[in-house]
Amino acid sequence: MTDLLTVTELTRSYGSFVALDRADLTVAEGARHALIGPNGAGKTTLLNLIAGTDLATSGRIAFAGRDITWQRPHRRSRGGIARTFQHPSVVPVATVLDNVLLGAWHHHTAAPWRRAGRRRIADDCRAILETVGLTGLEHRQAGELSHGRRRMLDLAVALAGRPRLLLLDEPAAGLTDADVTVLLAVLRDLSDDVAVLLVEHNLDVVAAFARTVTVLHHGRPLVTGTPAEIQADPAVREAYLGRRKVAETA
Amino acid sequence: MSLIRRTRRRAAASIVLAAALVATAACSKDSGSNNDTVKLGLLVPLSGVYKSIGEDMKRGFELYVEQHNNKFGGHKIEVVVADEGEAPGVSLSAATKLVKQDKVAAVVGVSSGAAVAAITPMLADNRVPLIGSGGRPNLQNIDRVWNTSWMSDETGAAIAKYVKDTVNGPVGIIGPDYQGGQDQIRGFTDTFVKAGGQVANSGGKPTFTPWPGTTNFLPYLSQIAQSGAKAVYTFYAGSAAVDFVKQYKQSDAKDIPLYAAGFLTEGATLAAEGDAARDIYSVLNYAPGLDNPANRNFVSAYNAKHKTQPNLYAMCSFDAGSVLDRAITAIDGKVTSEAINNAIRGLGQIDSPRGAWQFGANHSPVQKWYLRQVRPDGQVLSNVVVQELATLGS
Amino acid sequence: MTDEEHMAEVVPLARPRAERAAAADGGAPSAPMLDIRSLTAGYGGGAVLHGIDLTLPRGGVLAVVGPNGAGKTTLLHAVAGLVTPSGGSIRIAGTDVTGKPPHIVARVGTAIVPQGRRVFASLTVEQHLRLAERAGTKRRAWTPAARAAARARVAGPVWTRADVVRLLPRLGERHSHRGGELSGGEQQMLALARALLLSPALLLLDEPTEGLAPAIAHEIHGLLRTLAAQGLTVLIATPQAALVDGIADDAVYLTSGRAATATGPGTDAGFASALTGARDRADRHA
Amino acid sequence: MNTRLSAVIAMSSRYGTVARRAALAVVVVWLLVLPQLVDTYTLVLATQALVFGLLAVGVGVLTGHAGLATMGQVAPYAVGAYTTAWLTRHDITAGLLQLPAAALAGALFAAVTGIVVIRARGVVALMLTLAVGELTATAAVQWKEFTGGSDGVSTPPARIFPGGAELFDDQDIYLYVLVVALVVAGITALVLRSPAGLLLAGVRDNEDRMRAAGHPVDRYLLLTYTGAGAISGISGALLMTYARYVSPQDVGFDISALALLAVVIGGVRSTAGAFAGAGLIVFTRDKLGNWWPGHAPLFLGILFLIAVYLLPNGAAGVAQQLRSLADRMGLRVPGLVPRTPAAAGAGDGTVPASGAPVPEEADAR
Amino acid sequence: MDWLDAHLIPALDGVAYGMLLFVVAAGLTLAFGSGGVLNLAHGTVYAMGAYIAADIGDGSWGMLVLALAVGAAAGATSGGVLAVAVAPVARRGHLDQALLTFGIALVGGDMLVSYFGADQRQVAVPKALEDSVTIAGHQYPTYRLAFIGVAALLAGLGYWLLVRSTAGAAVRATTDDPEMVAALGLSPRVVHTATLVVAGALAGGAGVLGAPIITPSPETADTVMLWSLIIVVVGRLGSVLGALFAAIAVGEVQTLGVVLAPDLAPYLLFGAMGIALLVRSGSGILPEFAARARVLATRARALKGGGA
Repeated sequence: MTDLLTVTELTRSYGSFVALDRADLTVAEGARHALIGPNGAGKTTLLNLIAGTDLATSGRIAFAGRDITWQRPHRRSRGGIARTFQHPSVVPVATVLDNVLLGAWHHHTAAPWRRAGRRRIADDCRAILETVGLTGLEHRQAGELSHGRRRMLDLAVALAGRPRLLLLDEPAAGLTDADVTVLLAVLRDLSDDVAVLLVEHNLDVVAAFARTVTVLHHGRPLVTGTPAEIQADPAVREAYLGRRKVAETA
Repeated sequence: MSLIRRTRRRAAASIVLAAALVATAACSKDSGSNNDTVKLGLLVPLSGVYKSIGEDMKRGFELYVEQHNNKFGGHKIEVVVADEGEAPGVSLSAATKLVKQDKVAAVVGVSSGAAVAAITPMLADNRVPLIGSGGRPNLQNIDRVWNTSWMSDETGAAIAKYVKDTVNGPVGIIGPDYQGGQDQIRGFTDTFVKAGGQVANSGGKPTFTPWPGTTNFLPYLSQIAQSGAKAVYTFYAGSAAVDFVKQYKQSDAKDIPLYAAGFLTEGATLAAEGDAARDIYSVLNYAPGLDNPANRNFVSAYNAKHKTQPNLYAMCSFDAGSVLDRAITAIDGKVTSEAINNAIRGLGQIDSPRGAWQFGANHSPVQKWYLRQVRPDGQVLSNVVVQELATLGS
Repeated sequence: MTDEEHMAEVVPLARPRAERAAAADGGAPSAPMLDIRSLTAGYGGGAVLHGIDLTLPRGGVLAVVGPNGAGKTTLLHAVAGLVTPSGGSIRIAGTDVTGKPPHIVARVGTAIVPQGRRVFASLTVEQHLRLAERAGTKRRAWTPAARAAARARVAGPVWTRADVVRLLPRLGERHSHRGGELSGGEQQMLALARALLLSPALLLLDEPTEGLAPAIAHEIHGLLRTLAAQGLTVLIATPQAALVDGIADDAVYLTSGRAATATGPGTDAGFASALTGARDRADRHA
Repeated sequence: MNTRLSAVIAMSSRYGTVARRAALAVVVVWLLVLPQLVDTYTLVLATQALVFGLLAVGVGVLTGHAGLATMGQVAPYAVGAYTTAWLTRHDITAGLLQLPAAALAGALFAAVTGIVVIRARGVVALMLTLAVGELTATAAVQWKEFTGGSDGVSTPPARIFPGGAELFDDQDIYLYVLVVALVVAGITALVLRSPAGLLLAGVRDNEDRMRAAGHPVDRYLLLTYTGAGAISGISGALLMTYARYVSPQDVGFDISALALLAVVIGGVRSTAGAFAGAGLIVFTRDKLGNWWPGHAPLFLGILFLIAVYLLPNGAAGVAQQLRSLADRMGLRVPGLVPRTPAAAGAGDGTVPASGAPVPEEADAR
Repeated sequence: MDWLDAHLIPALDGVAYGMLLFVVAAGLTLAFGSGGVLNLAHGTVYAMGAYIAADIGDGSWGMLVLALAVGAAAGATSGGVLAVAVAPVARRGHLDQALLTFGIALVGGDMLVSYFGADQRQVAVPKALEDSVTIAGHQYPTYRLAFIGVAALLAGLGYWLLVRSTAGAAVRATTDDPEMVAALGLSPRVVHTATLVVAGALAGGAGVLGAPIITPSPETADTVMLWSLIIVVVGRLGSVLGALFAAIAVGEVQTLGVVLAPDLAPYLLFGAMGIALLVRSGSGILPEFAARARVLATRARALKGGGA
């Protein structure tokens, strides 16, 4: 497998606070890659830098062989990087279908400015809505949706961008068990052309989905490996499961 | 929030909107005016920066009308007051109201030159004459524009020769950067230089301060003091004049004699400046202390009514009343805008508190200018006439 | 544990568990410290909590356990008055505080250590402590509601600035630093100190060790154990029961804001390692 | 409702639109016959209100739809007015030539200044636009050859067509201004209802999401700012048509402030509301203000207070309130009832309650 | 040396003028920056204080103190009125607040002019402060010099109150996180009202002290409002030191600036403000230009590398 995304020595500091500290990371084509680590480890910062929502202090990001470190977010999106947000991010005044339409706007072969083109895009958007289980809510306003449904809509918008790399920021946070099952099903059904980089606290989801796990700690990747390797790694247990150690020794 | 309150709020909101609509609809077509009565529109600033000047103008004009029992040449006079506001656009709207709704025969007043520029095309379209008692800009068409006041460049021109002769050395010149201010300063500078005077400012050109908005003159005054000026000539009016005069007396320039267009120390401005204005020389076409019967009568009547001395703004508006009175009296037949305009054209000398004057070719007064100095006059400071300077106008 | 011995030594307020009930006096003596009945609450019209019943006796330490999004924070916010319940009732020591604004609830005797600490970024540590102490001891009641709250106040152990600095010496070291300049652990200590200075009878803790380095989490953990031992009534929200091991004597599981199942003490003993458990369940999925 | 694009796609029956169109038609007819109903001065005021309303439309597009509150929309307005004055004085008096020229000048001006303005948000954007407006007015004072300086510039009357009759009569001017204003406002409303409105709503409500979905947000905003500049430029051209005079003081920041307040009064996302707000302001200042000369500011102040307390959603909200009142009283007219309560709020000029983000259970940091 | 001599007075005056502007803007800094209320009636409260100074002041120290007390009290009252008026629209955002406070400003301004008259007023100053003093061979108004002292005192006091005192801590905490302040048992609304009352007192007091320099007239309110807004926004909302620096910068721009660049004088104030906003705005144009410059630099480097 070739590398789709290569992050080299990436640093992001806010004043004296270093959120990400010379981090290296590679994501392979079609990867199912999870980023875990305690809060403040720099997971979301890394995701924001890859998506272009935030700009790095130093370092380099290469995507599909091109340097995108300073590329603007909409360019990266058109290059094939889609993302969801930690807080499900939708356009509240627009309808559910319109939200997905906005996601597909620059990624669909049909012309969105023509009525016929829009109709074709809308058909595809409906299909995406069906996969995330939002069928029947197309004409509801996104702002009216429950938290869980907004999360699924956020995912649908990202999928509508036909990404080669999908960045998911805690997609399971705040979801009910039933929602998580749907989410896992959607993620499993993703084509192998799509690489997924997942930030997640819910280890059930990570264990069920990821083939590669990177543990981030204090802004640096600690170790990368399969879920089993990660679990066995003593350094990981110290850093990430340290809280449990407290409980055991108490 | 309770349901009742919400409903009441909504109801109130709808009532407001409905009322607005009804009010618009209620502005139905009006009927014609009474033939015996002549309506005159008085357009002066009653809000904003120039409100103080506007009140002086209003008092002057109304004093004339009252003194003549609301009758000019046997015709009953009805004065409709409108607010000139600050922006010329607002003045235009108010003037339009006077012409189109109140159907006035003539418009009187208007303090700002820009406002005159804004309203004269509309007045010309409707053939309504303007008897201006304030600023006067450059106009292409003055067929129906008459000014009882002054041309902006005359003020400075009247004193320039005197300053040249009196002051032994270069003179610093400073004024506000708007058209009226530039005209005032240009009037002085041109005549002064022509008479062989030397401008002290660096580059030999007068200093213009940003307008509006300049309230701090110290840096400019410091510069003028540095330039080695033996005297300063300036034009400011209103609150800028107050700031200028007070700061002048506290600056490096405080010992340099100050000459000015009379607006610097006129009316309420002088009262606000207090002692700082003492000894300032100024040039104007009027001073309340002028010794002539018309002025004695004017000053005492004004003083009795308003407990203060009249100033040039009040005097010019008083004269506007005088002009209209004479014109309407001279009309033989129906008093129309056209007739008033024609009658004004035929007026000769007008007896006035400033001394007799008459309209020149550019429809503004051919009049005397006086040198005045701020000196104590009893308890208060007043502009005391020192000498006559020149008669200007064409 | 030397840590704990150290705490027990320097904190004079520590008392045996048996004295808890006696320590928490005031209010209606028979009423439980916290009594929640069929509580419904949420944000922007959407409900997060659906009919929660919960009782916390005086001196009790109750853990609210549940995954992210289960409604733990909403529950704590509802008790503190930061969220207005859409249904049900909340009583603190017999006083009905349902729908009361947060400053009134605080005056009745509650303090919250919120999720994410929420220290004031522009205030120094010293100002935090001064402000909290002033708010805790020198509060004046201007309004009838405030006077009523003062009458209903349940007294907790009284804390002074000196006490909290003795308990959390690191705050003394950093007293001139702004809240925004502190590390996560220090912020957590500051948030705890800020709450304690209100001398509350009921302390609400929302994921107090979240996102902290293990050593710091350990330290916080020790502190909480000390406080619990002193007889403070505590409601503590946590994603995993293991994290409140040795602190809570009771736990409630919250999922999707719907079912709150009370469990007996000692449930944490059977709590498996987080990752192993997750893997087991994942294996069953596959 | 203008963002409900999918509804357009679905081609569902739109009773609401029918009712709206009917109401709109009534208003347009009323405006067309207004010269027969009112006296000349009121007609002049109505002309003034239409021009000011069109300026407010430009402000509304930026404030309500793009989320950029602006205090500088007088700048392209001034550019449009001075361009028109320049054309008129160079014997290009035909309105049909002046309007596109003024629109182009306003748009060009906005495109240049927009590069700076569209990066800022909130109060900073407000102050930056204020700076743009004030600097433009200052330039108008200084650049005398083009602007006539502080005394302003007067022009002869315009014509509609090259070689046509001069626009002289107040009725003719009113009708000309009315038609232009309606056309421009209509085009604006259509654009905002088109997919472009949806894109703008997305930018306004969730910039990051739009960027992440591949939308060049800055370009959208610059385009909108330019479009608003064109609208304001046209408004400036119309100012020259009826006033035939402009001075730097007529394009000062108080006009900007009034235009912004007209939009707030009318409902920030309603094109018709912008006109309603502008009309209320002109009516209050120049009609009510004449009852007590010199106290127009007092009347305006009272209007603003009334508007804040009684029209929480602007004048456009009143129509909606009437609808829901009718709803509550059982007067259910199919076409008058919005399909969902929230949908009605979103499209009709409601400002969403600010500062009330929905906190998530998941950790907020 | 000559140059220095020529620019000494403008430079000093810039500081003095900046201090004056700081005092004038202090009330708005507090109301807007810490109280969250975009108070467009701020200038009107200043004008009220200035008129009170003109009315009460008679050139004696006692009357000056009395005027200060009355002005501050009147300002405080208007701050309380403002707090009550704003409460119903508190959640509706800045635009509605602007509409409301602008309405109040218009009504208040009309009432002020109706009551005090439209004439410029003379403001009597105690004899000792009336004239000018000589500094390095230049004349400088004594009152302004004294004002620098008072303003420095006020800046120090304000800094202490807002940054050091517990009450100030409560105000800043309320700006940071009103919910957590409420959780401490303090009503954010009480803090908010108190903030506006103090802000009003500051504005009224500034009017009394500033009256001899910015004379009360119908335009005073607008001028003061605009300046204050510029200073508060440029100085970052609510920061006392930021407002002080912004005020001195504006002061220097209007004194030293007009001397150094007389041709640009009319553009200086707003031009400088625009540039300041661009420079300090985090989301502004500069970070993006920096990023683009970096892209270009990277490409240039790549090209060079390819060529070598």
